[in-house]
Amino acid sequence: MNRVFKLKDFDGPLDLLLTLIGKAQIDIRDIFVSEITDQYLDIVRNAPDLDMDEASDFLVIAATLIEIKSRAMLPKPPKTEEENDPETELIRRLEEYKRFRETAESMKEFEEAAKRVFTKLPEEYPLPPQEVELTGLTLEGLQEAFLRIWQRRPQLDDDPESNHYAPRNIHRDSHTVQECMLNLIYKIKKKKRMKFEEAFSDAPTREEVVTYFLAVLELLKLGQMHVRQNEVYGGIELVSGRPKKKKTADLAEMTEKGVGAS
Amino acid sequence: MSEQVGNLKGRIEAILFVAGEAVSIKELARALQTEEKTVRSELNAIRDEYDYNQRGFLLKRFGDNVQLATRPLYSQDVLRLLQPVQQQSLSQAAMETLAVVAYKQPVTRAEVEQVRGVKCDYSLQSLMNKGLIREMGRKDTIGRPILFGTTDEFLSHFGLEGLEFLPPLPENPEASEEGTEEQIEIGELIP
Amino acid sequence: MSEQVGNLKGRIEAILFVAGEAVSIKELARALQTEEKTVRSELNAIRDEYDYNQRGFLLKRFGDNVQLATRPLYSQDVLRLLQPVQQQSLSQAAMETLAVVAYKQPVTRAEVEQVRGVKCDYSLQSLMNKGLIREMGRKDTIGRPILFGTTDEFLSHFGLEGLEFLPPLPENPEASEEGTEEQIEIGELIP
Repeated sequence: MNRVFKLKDFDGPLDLLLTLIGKAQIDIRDIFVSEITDQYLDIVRNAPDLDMDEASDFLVIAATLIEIKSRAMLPKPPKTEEENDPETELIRRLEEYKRFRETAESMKEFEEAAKRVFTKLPEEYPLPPQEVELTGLTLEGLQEAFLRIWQRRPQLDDDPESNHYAPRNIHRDSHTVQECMLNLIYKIKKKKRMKFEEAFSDAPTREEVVTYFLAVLELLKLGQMHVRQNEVYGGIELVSGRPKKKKTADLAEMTEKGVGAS
Repeated sequence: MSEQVGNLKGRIEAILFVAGEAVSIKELARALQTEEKTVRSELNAIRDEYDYNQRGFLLKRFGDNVQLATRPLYSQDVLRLLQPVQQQSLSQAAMETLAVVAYKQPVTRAEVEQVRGVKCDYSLQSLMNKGLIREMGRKDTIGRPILFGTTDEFLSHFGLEGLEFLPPLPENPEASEEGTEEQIEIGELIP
Repeated sequence: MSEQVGNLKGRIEAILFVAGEAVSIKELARALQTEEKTVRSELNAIRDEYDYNQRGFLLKRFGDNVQLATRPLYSQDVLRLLQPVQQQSLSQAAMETLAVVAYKQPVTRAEVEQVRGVKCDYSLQSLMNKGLIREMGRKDTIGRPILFGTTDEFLSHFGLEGLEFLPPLPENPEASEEGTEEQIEIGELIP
């Protein structure tokens, strides 16, 4: 009986106790009238690999065993319905753990059986172009869309810049893309992230906004910043750093919206 | 003999299923510990059964190789699984462009842009791709620009029997007194 | 109705063959444009037919998923030809932890540790990494500890169709008369 046990051979103190009980071929309930308790304490005491980190679980049970042993040496108090009698509690835990240990065994058999079933990889299947189904198209939506433009029209007419066909004066650009790019680089270095609107002055002209927008596109192309827009017509956010790859379609749509929204 | 368990058909199926690619009859015979002749006749039986019952599988044979594959008859089902139809709705920009085309057709790109106040190349292209609008010829004016109009697909999407069932445009009181009604007429849009 | 061509059995077989992986009954119903109920009864018919004739195929079902696989009966033939990659078995510690999670789910780490008598962080983490268990929310108690439960992958790994097919826990004869049955209820484990 004096062989050296290594704690790491056991899956915790309950495993060790159950193994000892199994070796001695006794019932779990007889654990405290057998030598098991002493054996357990000996093993933990003499374990060559007692490492506090792993051994703490073993020590907790060791302490419980010592407590139970010391109680046994004292005259028995009249039997009260004590809930947390350490002896019954430990036996209960041992029995419960034993049930799961046995179940783990039978699950191993399931696992073995399941390993004899083979599956295959998905097939390479040539796919035709993606089909798109349009949803959410309503006549009301169509009508509203037209009305929206209609209501925008009078203002557009007043503003010769928005009317491609109205006669107009062409004057010199008061902003250049290059100047706006420099401004943007300066601001984004300081702020790390900013809203597009923060780039220009408080009452920007249409030309200023457009020039800044072109500057943003230019900087995006040069990899000087990222641009985020979370929803259609939502705010545009500028973020410093390397950009992610953007789909060209997004860009095209952005251009259209950007000009339309301003 | 070699039929230790189950049956030869099942054993062949299991092997071909896991292999995925073509397996030579020679290899099959080795794995099944039987003669090639036996494998051949068994393969014929399997193929006939698959064909007769229109199973999902098909036994593809080429030369001395054999491979399990799917029956082409069911390719539509497979495609529906692998590539579900994507649902998409129109962006606000596209919807506005579509509205202009619908009410003003036949209409040129420049005319649409005039009404919307923005460039519309992208949304016109995207509506074309979706089959909602189409080219209807060219306008007899400088540059002979393309005229756009809606398609039957458009009618069916909006549940319309014809263009005459498009809902009337709401009255725009300010606009009408200023005669904006006329202003939106195509003819007037372009000087 | 939905049976445009061939038959539903063949259509299901074709889909499962191409997918290779598990497909949910919901997805199947979508691809086949039929009801889940119909898919279920057709799957039962396919399974029975495969089993009865000892085909090479096996309809593996777990949870609401279904996957085409080989019949274990023919594993020797498959191995002779192919030597597929061997799956790793679980360690004793991981298996015990998994057993506790499987039978007591949803269960917290402390509750698992209480039963096994050892720390279980490592084995819980490794079971999570293998996709056999998952977080199922949090327990409504002090500290709101994470609750663990098993996954569909767990069912598949053990060849189970559902949790109700887990082998019954061994009886604890003396315990039941003392009402220990209740004591094992999750609520009681942690004071």
